Amino acid sequence: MFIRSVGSDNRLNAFREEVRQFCREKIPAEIRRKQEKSQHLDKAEYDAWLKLLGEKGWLTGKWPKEYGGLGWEPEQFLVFEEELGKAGAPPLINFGINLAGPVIFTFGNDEQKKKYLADIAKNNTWWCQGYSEPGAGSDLASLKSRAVRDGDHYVVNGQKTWTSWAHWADMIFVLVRTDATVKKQAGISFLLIDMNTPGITVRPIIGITRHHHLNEVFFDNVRVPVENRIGEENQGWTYAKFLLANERLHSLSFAKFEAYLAKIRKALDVVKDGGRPLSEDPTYRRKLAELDVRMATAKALMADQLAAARTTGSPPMMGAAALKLRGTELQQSILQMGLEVLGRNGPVYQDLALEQNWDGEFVGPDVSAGLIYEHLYRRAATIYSGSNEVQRNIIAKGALGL
Amino acid sequence: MFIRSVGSDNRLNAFREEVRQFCREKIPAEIRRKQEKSQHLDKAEYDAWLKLLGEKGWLTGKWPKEYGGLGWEPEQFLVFEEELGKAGAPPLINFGINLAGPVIFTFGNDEQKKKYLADIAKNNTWWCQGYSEPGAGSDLASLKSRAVRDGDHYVVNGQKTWTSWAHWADMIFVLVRTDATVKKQAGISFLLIDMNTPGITVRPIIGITRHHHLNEVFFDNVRVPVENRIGEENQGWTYAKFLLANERLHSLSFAKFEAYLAKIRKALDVVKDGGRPLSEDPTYRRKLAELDVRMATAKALMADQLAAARTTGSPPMMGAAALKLRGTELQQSILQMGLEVLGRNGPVYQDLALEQNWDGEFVGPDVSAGLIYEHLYRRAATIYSGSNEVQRNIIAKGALGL
Amino acid sequence: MTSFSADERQLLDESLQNFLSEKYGFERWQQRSGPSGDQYGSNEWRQFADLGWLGVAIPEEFGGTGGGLTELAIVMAAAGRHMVLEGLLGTVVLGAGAIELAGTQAQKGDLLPKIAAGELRLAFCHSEQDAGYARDYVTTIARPVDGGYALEGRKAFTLGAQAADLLVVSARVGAADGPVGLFLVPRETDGVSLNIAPALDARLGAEVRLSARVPGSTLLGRADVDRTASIDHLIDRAAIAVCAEACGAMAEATQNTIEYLKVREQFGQPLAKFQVLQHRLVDMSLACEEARAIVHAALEALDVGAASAQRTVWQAKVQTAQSARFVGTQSLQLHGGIGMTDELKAGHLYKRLCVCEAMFGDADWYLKKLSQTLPEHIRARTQDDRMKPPEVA
Amino acid sequence: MTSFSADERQLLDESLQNFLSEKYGFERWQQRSGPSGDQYGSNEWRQFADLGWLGVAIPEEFGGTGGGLTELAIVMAAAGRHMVLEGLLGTVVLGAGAIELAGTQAQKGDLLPKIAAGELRLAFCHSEQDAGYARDYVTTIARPVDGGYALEGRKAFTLGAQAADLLVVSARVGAADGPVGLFLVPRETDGVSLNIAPALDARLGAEVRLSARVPGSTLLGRADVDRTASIDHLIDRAAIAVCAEACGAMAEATQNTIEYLKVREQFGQPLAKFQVLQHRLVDMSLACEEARAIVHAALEALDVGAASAQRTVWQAKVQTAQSARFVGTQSLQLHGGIGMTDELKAGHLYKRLCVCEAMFGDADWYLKKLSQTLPEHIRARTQDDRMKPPEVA
Repeated sequence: MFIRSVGSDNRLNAFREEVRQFCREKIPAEIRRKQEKSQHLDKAEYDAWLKLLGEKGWLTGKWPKEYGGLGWEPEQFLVFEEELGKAGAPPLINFGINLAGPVIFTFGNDEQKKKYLADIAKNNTWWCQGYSEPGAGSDLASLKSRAVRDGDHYVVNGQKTWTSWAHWADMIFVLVRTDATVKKQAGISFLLIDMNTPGITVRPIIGITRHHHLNEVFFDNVRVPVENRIGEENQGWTYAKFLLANERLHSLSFAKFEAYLAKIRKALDVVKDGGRPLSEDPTYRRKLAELDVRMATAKALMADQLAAARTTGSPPMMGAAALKLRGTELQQSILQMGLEVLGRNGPVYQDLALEQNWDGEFVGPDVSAGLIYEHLYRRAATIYSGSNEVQRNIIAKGALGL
Repeated sequence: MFIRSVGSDNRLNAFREEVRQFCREKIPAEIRRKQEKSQHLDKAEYDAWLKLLGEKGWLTGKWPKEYGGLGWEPEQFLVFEEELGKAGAPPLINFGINLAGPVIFTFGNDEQKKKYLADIAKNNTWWCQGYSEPGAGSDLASLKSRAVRDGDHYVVNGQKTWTSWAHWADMIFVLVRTDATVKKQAGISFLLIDMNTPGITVRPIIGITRHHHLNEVFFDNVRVPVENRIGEENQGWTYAKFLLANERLHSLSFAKFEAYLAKIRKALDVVKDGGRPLSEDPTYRRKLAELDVRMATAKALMADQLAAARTTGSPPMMGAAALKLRGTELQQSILQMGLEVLGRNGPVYQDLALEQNWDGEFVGPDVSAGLIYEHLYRRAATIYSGSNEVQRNIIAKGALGL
Repeated sequence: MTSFSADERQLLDESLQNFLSEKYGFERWQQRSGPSGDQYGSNEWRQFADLGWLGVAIPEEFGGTGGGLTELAIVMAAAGRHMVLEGLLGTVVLGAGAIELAGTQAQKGDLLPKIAAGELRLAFCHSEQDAGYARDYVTTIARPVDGGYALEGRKAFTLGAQAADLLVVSARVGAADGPVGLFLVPRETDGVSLNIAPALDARLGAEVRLSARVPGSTLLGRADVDRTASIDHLIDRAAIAVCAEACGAMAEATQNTIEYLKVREQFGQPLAKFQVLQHRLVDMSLACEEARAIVHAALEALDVGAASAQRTVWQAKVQTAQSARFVGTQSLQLHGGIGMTDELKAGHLYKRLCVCEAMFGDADWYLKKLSQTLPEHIRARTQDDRMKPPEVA
Repeated sequence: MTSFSADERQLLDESLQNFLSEKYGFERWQQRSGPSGDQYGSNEWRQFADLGWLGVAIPEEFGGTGGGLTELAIVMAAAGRHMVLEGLLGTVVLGAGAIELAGTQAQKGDLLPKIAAGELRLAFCHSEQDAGYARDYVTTIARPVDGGYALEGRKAFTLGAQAADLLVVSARVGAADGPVGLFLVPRETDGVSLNIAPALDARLGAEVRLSARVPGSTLLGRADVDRTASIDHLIDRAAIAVCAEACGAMAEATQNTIEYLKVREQFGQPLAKFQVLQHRLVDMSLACEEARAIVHAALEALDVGAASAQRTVWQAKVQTAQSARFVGTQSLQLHGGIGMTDELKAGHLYKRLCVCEAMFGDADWYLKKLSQTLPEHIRARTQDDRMKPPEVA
């Protein structure tokens, strides 16, 4: 205990300043304005910003240099993300840079690396994730979508769901069953599919946020070249688990949490009870203090993970599952506090205020709709990327040997 | 929902006043003094008081009139217990009046009723409970103590544990295995054993309170007359379950909770931070308010149960298990607050102050040792009478059909 | 008021459950619940009236059946279970309640029968932007002018205000320190403007701005009587009515979740077979029972006018808020992804439970009130409490 | 102070674990831990000194090995895991710390080597009955008298005071509003009386009453320097040392519980196979990891003198208290009845964790301090925080 140092050094200060300046200069005013109002961006707006980051190489800063990355240590990525968050930049979109990309450069062949990686790094292609199915939630391996070999193609049939941004995506990576006669994990393959292939239908899902960014994706005799398969046939579960671990790690974004807290603090000054702002009420100061402690603890856990990975090269005991658990619990607690503060203002949720060109009048603080949107959307945080119940199963089995 | 009235009527006010007056006049001064200091009573002191209650018939007020009881409704017992608690009377001892007695008058034969009931009602015999075994905790039915028939006797061998007051008891009721060849619940019998029978050894267990009231009880070829068996051979599990439900119901004593809170309130006035009493600190007022809500809710749940039992004759959905769960959780929360308040005073625990003739000097408030004793002892409240995990299993299966 | 017998309550409850299960199905609910949907269904409202629900707590002399708050709560619980969109609270609890507490005999005789008959819908526009949950913060002013009053002020977001015939508006009569009066202002009055917005649960409401002249007859009762205490009492009643609604919604959410977990299979067996989820369902069920029990205690305390009634209401609101949050969040969690869409009841129940948690004061707010009334209690208890009558909790 | 390398720390930790597992077994612990037992084992203390633990944070020039608080924490964590009875905190963290912060060179040269050598045991008698956790509440007075001071006052219960050679006593010099000085008072001084009592965890301590004359040389450093800030800093260090001890105790409690559940069978299988208990064990393990991580962050912040250090200490104490409570109670719960006896480590660890939770301030107390320093933070953040340097958490 307390043996390895976890202290962060200061060598990243210059980089931090560089990112800060870049954001100050390069985030388009219109995007900044929308971000401050929590308004949804359209694809062109995302692209405009992400391509700027792509030009700097920052989009894939964490990738190894041989695949066009900058070989950042995890700490550097954290600084990068933190500064983006503080500057009000649009969020990074994980699917290409953190999910598809690393699978491709780790398990893909040279052709695939050549074909896909550069476009991810430059934000020329949008990816989406074909993992979940209606019948297979946290029990991902029980998926039913199937791919049958037909010459140098696979013919894919089935359905994926909870697919973020499928309606904008150029490519999708999917898990499909290529052998139904073996143990469920053993008959899965990992395919990359062009979203323009005939037979693919995207159907929107309206969330409890009343907003559309999730979709169902239907595959009806979709022909996929065999060369689009990652690695070996029926070995897809190996690549899938690798990707899931990355996904879990990236579910914890402190920058996002800080942004929530900043909005809550703003609301505390504006929302009143009996004419006095809530920021004067010790109850809320205490809640902020409690969140402050949990945030500090989560950051310490993260620092600890990074230190362990740095010195031993292997992930520490509890691993990504622990961060996923505590991170999402904290996220929901922050957003719960947001709802509590705004509740005094009437249970208003002006979801249309998050659409561009809205010209209505706010009821209560202008941060309200954005915070409530996040509150509702992040109720899923303890469900997606493997429910927190499943994470506890993973730790019980993997780390505690139960 | 909200269909049956749960309002309590006022017809018990006269009875309440009678109990109050009785306590005022009859509790010996020495006992009152010790109770206020939370000092342990000796057997003679318990007996002196319990016999007084026995003379009034109150000890077994809830028993049916035909067995020497007064036929009280549950509400009347609650009033009785509440007033005893407020008056600082010694606690009732369950084993005879609420556990052994009802089993005997429900399942025993006429001989047994004649032989045992009156002595319980008059507090002439102390009973203790031979249920738990070292290898069988919440999985009670897996008990190993066995009784082998030998003419008109059973020969009992085995070990019981967590036996409160075994060192004072005249009688013990035990569950023993009389058939090891069948399903574990099917081979159990229920015996009444005189503690003076040769072959019984009582060995003290020192709890984390550093106090002795629990024991191990060893049976070494103990000969028990067959006439001491309740009901049928191998049907003991039926009687055991009946008794357990009674035990669960009696685990919730609001009078006890009120007494804890009174002591905590006293401590809040005495314990200080930076020279100011803690009772001025909103944090503690808030904690009291939270406990106030939980207490009101638990009382409402109890009233609800009683109303349901009164009108339908059958126990309501969640039943005794729900009260056991919430009651013990609340009990521990109250006692946790007690420890928090006293913590500021240094982590002192003058356990010897609970013994009579202690003439030391208190460090901190005089309620301290008693509250800490209860804090430690009641950590077991969520374990005994079937752990709270087991209660949840019971509700899941019984009430929710899972 | 007289209360119904248990049999009469049972009949009322059955009529509610029968009608709402048959005529108020989820598909139709989905169509109606959108911002342009017919949320405050005129047909439904008339049927509610025909079934006697709207007049259940209105005295018989004014066309009702003379029940108490407990009967209203039976209606609200059914409304919660079936996610009734119509503004029962604003009309039946607050609106009718305001008229009964503050109105003249003539006003009661004129208006209460119309409410019972489903001909009049009201919204209670009392709270103001800076009031939060405080009940005595009124800055809207009603200045006497020729033949009436000039109302100036702004009322916070109120559910159902956009569809109400009459807005019950509180205002200080005469000056900023004048007595608080209650005015019945027709929504369509000149100088009354609404900023209509959806609530979290998609039901509509509005902020109301007033810069209007209204006739003297719009004032409930006499001009020189301060209605602050009546408003306090009314909001207690509304708070417990919301608790009753939440109890219905929680019971439904829990039952839905249990049923879903019994059929949803993962890892080769129904989710309901996993012990962790079983215990969660037990805790959800317990949370429902706890809220139901204490709300019931508060209802009876209010109906008999017990001295402890207000305190019990506060306790009930705290417990209900805590139960609602636990049940709501866990219901979503256990449904998994599918619960996060607008296609299941789970999400809608969650959002309604959030609204119920907040309306008329959340757990923190009532805990603060409870804690502020504790000190005397503490002092009292540390003296010889054997001399005192027992507390009624 | 310089810090050890990771390898040196590893060696220190191994020497601790090896010695304590071998020489400090539970049976012997049980004999020694009673009120008449040899809690402050002289043999053990000497061996601790020989192994270099007592001087680990004492500068090399004074006979130590010059480590920092992190090295002390490694010792404390091992002490927590093995339930070391001896008063490391009072001597090594607070006693030596007070001398180092406030003593003259001569005092340091005289006393620190003795501490490192195990020849001197101290207890930090600063808190008073009415102080609670407040660190600046001192009413004990040291009036200058011929050749020394007359100490008058009463110090609250302090663990280990009954066995200390010297009591470090804080007192206001001269008058009730004088500067706070620290005095090294031999326990055996005339006019120093102890009310010895056991703590929750059976370790002994004492309230100390002072009505004594002490020579001027007992004052640490100069008479006109107020030591309030030093005491504040010392208590921060002690608080985090207690956290480190709690981390060790928690890890041990969790590991014991896991092992017990793997062998204890009920309902036909090991308890560790029940999903509810598995998840509980996961949450216990997570609670341990969380406390360990933030305590580690606080240790490093203190060792490098970071501006954020004090705030991080407070955060760490809150988290540790919460983790300790969860781990402690759940460890008892999952052990079942057997954990409720004095025959298993579980109960002793629970009680020690309760003590650690309370010592030098519990979660509520630090949350209050944290919340009182938030308002500026809020204001600062609601302005343009892009202009400000990033916060260090």
